[in-house]
Amino acid sequence: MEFTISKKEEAFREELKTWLSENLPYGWMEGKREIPTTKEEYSKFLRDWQRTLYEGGWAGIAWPKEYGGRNATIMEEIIYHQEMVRVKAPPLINYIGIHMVGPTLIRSGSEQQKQKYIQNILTGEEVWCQGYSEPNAGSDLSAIQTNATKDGDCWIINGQKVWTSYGHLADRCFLLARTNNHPEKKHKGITAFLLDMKQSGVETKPILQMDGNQEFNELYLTDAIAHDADIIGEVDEGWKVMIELMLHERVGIGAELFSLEMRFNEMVEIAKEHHVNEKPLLEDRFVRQKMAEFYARYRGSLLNYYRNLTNTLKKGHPGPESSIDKLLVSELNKEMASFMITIQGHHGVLWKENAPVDTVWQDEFLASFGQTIGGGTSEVQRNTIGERVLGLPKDRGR
Amino acid sequence: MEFTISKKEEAFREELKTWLSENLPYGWMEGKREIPTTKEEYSKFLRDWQRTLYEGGWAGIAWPKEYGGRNATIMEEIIYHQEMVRVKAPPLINYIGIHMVGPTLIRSGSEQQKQKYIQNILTGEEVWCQGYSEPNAGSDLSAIQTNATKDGDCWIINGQKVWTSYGHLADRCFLLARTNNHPEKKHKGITAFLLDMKQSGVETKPILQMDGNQEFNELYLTDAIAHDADIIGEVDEGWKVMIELMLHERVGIGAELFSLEMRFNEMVEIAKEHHVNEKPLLEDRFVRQKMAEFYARYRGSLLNYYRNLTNTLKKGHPGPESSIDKLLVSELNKEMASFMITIQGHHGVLWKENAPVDTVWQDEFLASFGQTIGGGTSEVQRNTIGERVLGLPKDRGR
Amino acid sequence: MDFALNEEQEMFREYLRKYLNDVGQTKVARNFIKGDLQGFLDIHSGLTDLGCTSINISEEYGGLGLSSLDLVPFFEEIGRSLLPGVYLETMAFAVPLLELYGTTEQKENYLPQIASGSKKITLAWLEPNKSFNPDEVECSAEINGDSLIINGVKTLVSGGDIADIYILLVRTGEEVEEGLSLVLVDHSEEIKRNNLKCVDESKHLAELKFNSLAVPINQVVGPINQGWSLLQEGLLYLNAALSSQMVGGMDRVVEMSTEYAKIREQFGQPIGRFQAIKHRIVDMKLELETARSLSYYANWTLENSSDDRAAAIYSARSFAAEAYIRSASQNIQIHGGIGFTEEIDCHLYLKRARYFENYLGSSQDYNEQVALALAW
Amino acid sequence: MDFALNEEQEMFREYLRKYLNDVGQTKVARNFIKGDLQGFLDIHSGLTDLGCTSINISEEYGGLGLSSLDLVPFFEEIGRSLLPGVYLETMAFAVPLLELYGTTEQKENYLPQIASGSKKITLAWLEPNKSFNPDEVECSAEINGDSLIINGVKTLVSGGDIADIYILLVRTGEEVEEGLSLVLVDHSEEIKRNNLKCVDESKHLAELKFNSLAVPINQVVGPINQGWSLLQEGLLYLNAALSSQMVGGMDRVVEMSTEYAKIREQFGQPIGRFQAIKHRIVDMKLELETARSLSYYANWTLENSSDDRAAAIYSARSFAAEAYIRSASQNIQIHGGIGFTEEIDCHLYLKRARYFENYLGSSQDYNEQVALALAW
Repeated sequence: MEFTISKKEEAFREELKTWLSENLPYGWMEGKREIPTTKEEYSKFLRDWQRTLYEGGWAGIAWPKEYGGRNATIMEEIIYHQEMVRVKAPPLINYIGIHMVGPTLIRSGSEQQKQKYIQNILTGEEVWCQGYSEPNAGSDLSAIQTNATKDGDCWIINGQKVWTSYGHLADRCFLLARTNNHPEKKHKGITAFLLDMKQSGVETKPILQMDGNQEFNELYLTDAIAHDADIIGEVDEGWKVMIELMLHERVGIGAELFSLEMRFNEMVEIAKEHHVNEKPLLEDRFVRQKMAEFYARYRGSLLNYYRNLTNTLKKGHPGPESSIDKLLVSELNKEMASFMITIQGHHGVLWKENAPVDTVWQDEFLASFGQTIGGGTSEVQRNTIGERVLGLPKDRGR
Repeated sequence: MEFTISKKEEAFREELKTWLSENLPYGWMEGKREIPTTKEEYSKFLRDWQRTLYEGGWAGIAWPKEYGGRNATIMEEIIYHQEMVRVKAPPLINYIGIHMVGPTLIRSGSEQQKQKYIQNILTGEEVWCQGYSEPNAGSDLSAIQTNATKDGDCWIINGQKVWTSYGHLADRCFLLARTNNHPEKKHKGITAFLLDMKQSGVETKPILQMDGNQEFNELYLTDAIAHDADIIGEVDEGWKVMIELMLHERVGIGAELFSLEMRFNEMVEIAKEHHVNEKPLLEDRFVRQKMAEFYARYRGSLLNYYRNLTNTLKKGHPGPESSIDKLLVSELNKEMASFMITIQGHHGVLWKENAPVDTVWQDEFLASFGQTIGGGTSEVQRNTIGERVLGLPKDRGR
Repeated sequence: MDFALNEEQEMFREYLRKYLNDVGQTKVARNFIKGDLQGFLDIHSGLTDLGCTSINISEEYGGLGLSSLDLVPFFEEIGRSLLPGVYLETMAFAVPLLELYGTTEQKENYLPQIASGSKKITLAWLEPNKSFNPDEVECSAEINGDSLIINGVKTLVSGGDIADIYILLVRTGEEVEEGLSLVLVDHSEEIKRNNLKCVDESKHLAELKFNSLAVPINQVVGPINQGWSLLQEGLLYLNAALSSQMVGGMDRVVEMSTEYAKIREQFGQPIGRFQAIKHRIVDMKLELETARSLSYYANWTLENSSDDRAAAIYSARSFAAEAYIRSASQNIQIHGGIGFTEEIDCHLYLKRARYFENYLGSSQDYNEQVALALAW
Repeated sequence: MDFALNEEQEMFREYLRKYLNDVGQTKVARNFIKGDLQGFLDIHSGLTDLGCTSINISEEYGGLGLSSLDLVPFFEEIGRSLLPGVYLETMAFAVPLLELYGTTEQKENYLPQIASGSKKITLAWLEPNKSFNPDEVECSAEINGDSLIINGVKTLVSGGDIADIYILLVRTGEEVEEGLSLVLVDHSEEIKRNNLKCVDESKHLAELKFNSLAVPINQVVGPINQGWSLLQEGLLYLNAALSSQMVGGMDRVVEMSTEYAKIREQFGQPIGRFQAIKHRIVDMKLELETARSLSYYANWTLENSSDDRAAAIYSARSFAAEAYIRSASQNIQIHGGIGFTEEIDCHLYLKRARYFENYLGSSQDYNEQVALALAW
């Protein structure tokens, strides 16, 4: 058992720390963390940030060197996420490109596809989105109906996608479409396309979320066009590509866990500073007890993650246990945010500029509902754990 | 909305109260509530008690007058249970006979069956048990395999039953056996027999429970014999009879609720008297909060019951809402008993004669597990409520 | 034994349900969030026409002379449709207090106007960064001849921008509790009102600043310096009604989940067939029915001046408050992605549940009240 | 990053598992309940032969010189098979305290005998109807020349009838905390021992009465009047090991539920297909893995004298204690009727979980320790 990190890893962390302190947007380290809100400015700000990362050699660090990465180890990736969380770095606009599409292209893309896309993913010149979910295919992704019909070397694509993150800003989409109907095995006959978003057959419509944000889009495909060359993997074998793409997420839920840890520490600070009945909240026995329980649970989640990570390091790829991390983190995050609102008393309903303490808790609470739904609902995670970790029988109808 | 009870009902309560104070076993009212433990003495004690009830006119009060009952209203039945709980009366050895088999015989039995059984049920001369569950038919009662084969006017019965309460003391058994195989509809082809327990083909073996009690039996049937005349209802239509039999339980979970109320009040008394760190438990903020929550929940369960009862009174028969009562009471009972152990601290693990406060809580906690399993598990209750109260789709395979 | 609303009460509920369905249920709240006050005022007139604002006002002041149980259908239905407004504070706080303690002049002045829908009253208690404890009330009212001179700040005042009158808890003496009074204050230009952003955007909250505002001394409700004990009495009525309002919200939440679970298909079947969903909705239903039973009984105790009214009312309130958050949260999860969108009502109920959670005291505060009421 | 037991530790676990499986797992506890002490003592010899009782004893006293993490497989496995005994008190309390604070004479006297399995030590702290607070320790030890004269009663002493030696917490001075000492007392006829009935019948509890028992003063562990702070140090070791022991029990509980859910059929399918069962077992698994991670880390902090050891150990203990009760309870429900019988092991785990719940302090006490350790 060993928690210490090597000198090489420590040097890596220091290098990144130094670089961040010198390269984060102006005022960021001092707490002025404002991102413009209009679509164009927002997009420009984040693309600039990714370009900065790229130029510093901090984009796609896990990629092989020959593709512009630095061949980072899993531990280095962990450290990278820890540091990004620590400085509350701006989001990575091309997260999907860098963490999912890029590695998949490198491993399974054609030479031509690599030439065309890899470099632009890294620089942020081409932002990618995912086109998976549909209105009638949420937890059950294999039920997608978006259709691609062959016409010469073209594919004519029709259908609707939802929950496409960054869809309104994206240049390219990793899109799953049905190219063949297998009534029995629904996950057969799906093909993965690298779709050009900048065409008339593609329309995006932002989804207004319950927390007031618009991070996702509906994606309408009306005779959208892709070419044979835009298919990754084999025709009708897109399901495999998708599974592969997900496996590239080697460090799993790491970033969320480090955020959870940071929020827990912030919660402690607030509970020390915030007074009710002239006593710090943290002196209230109920609050102390509950926070001690949260301490055990967040520490336990983090340690579970390290234990799963140890397995990943040994085996080279993550196992189904990563569902345990996802489930624990998302549910705990929701409970912690809820508790923070509760203990603020009636003043806790004040929002935005009127909020008595950092408004992040209200927003965090509302946003937390997205986390137990998106990326596989908690119910789907429980099925995965039950069936793949414990070997319990599969649900009927799946 | 009306909670007061009528003068007639009040008179009924007073009459019963007076009778109980004069007729309960010697020393009972003063707290000397000991029932002998050997099988023979136990049986005699309880049969004597039922005989006393019968002679006082307090056995089978809901039965029609012509069958020896007093045609009690539902409200009178409620009062009856309240009073029996209040004095912690000895259990009714022929509960199944009086509350279930008797009313079913009165409504659906043949004239001959009525002649033969009714009177002896009331006096306690013939004690009845139920033969429903089997090792492979617990929650799924329709899966019973105990087989009855016709041979002249006889039926030869083979199989095994479990969870037969009072089986070792019973004279007669309301037994479900398979007389026909419908592979599609498993609840078809089951017949209800009024089986004589006093025959060589019937053996009982007590089940030792986790709480140390032996209230139930395994029942082994090896060429046990019943006659055509022992069938109630039609051959192959026993499922209907069983449903009818269950509907005779008009007051549902009443007695358990009144017990819960009594236990809650006892819990309050203990929390007032029992000191930890020289302070009464009830002054501990954690205990107060939790007990206030229990107060809301037990009151809410009781009021739910009254609301469902109001419906029963209006419609004349109970609806599927009775599953709500059963589920709430059994789960709450378990939680309350668990809490009572927790707050006693380490001394709370002392048992029986070494227990610091009334040992009933340890036993109650262990016994409470039987209540969320027996009579339909909490999972089955949730299915019933989901499907029959809320109209959600049925589980596959049922 | 008859533990159910009576036929008139159920019929009244049906009228109301139909009326609020016809005007689009939560559409009123949604338009209100977008700034459409008039839409709400139109509904308010409609409800007035149906008699909602006169239910518990005595007949001599233009009311129907009914009682707490008759308010139950009204509060359940407005809870169900998330109607904005200050009905809770007007009908279940101001009216009973005026009926019980108001001077004839006050009754004549206010009750008929409430009944006719032309006046709406709210409660102004909390002060910035203070708790609901009596020693944290600093807003003062000094006696000056026939007037009270009011100075101080009240915050998180519900419906601050639609209320015409405030019942203000003010300090009129030194004693912690027996130095507080309740004063009826008509809104005027002299009162500085700031709107506050609330996570439940259908609740318009305001901060009120009083700078030497003069109010006639006969605007005090009940005896001077007895405001705290009057407030306790008023809180019984308010919390009984609030428990019904929360039950109404929960009722809709359980209905939404049930309906959605029946029609939404995944993996080739309605999701309501999956026990993870089915059993969860059942648990929501159990809590709903328990909360409903507790709230019926709570209102019954008021009508019958039952000994256990404080325990009954406060336990109904804290149970409902906690259960409402739980079921509103589950409702989102059961709806999946669509439950996370602004478009579907799920989040409105969650935000309302959170708003009520600590309104006029936390669940822990009210549990402690239950303990005290039971002489623990 | 390597957060896992090492190969030797896992191999040792396999040996132990095999050994305890071969002797019938919970059969030892079941026979013990029926009064068969000898069966347990045989297993105790077997475990001694495997080296279990010498793991953390230094080599000069006949031990293996290993550390807390090396105890983890041992405590998980005995937790899994519900083995009776006082291993917790002997190996994870007496041994570390003797190693850290014992005199050479004490070490020479006790450690080799523990290693060889011939002596078993338990802890006697609690007194009748008292709490674990230092001011509630009344059992006294008066200095009389070279002796301590002990008077008083200790209760709920774990394994009271199989322990050879007690570590007694006694009052030797006036100060609440700094008037307490730990004394090694060999069992003798002079000590009146009554067995107490425990809901977990595989735990033999005893009440010990001391009536002017003379014990040589050099039996005090560490400085006189410093017993309370030594006890705190010892509790770190004990609770780290206890968390592993509970993890072992939970591990078996989750395994039992999983296995049963795969084979038990109702409604024409294995019950593990029903999400009500499947998801509940998953939740048990989540708590098990969290408890395991916390307990590994807790033991790691001891081995590495990490700053956060108190917070790590006490949070591991209180989390496991609560989770163990929950999963042992669910295990019964998942087994249905058969889970309610004496025949199936389910109830043994529940009773053991309840036994540990408040052993040497409640979950709330330990949560408060976590808060203090984090300087809250």
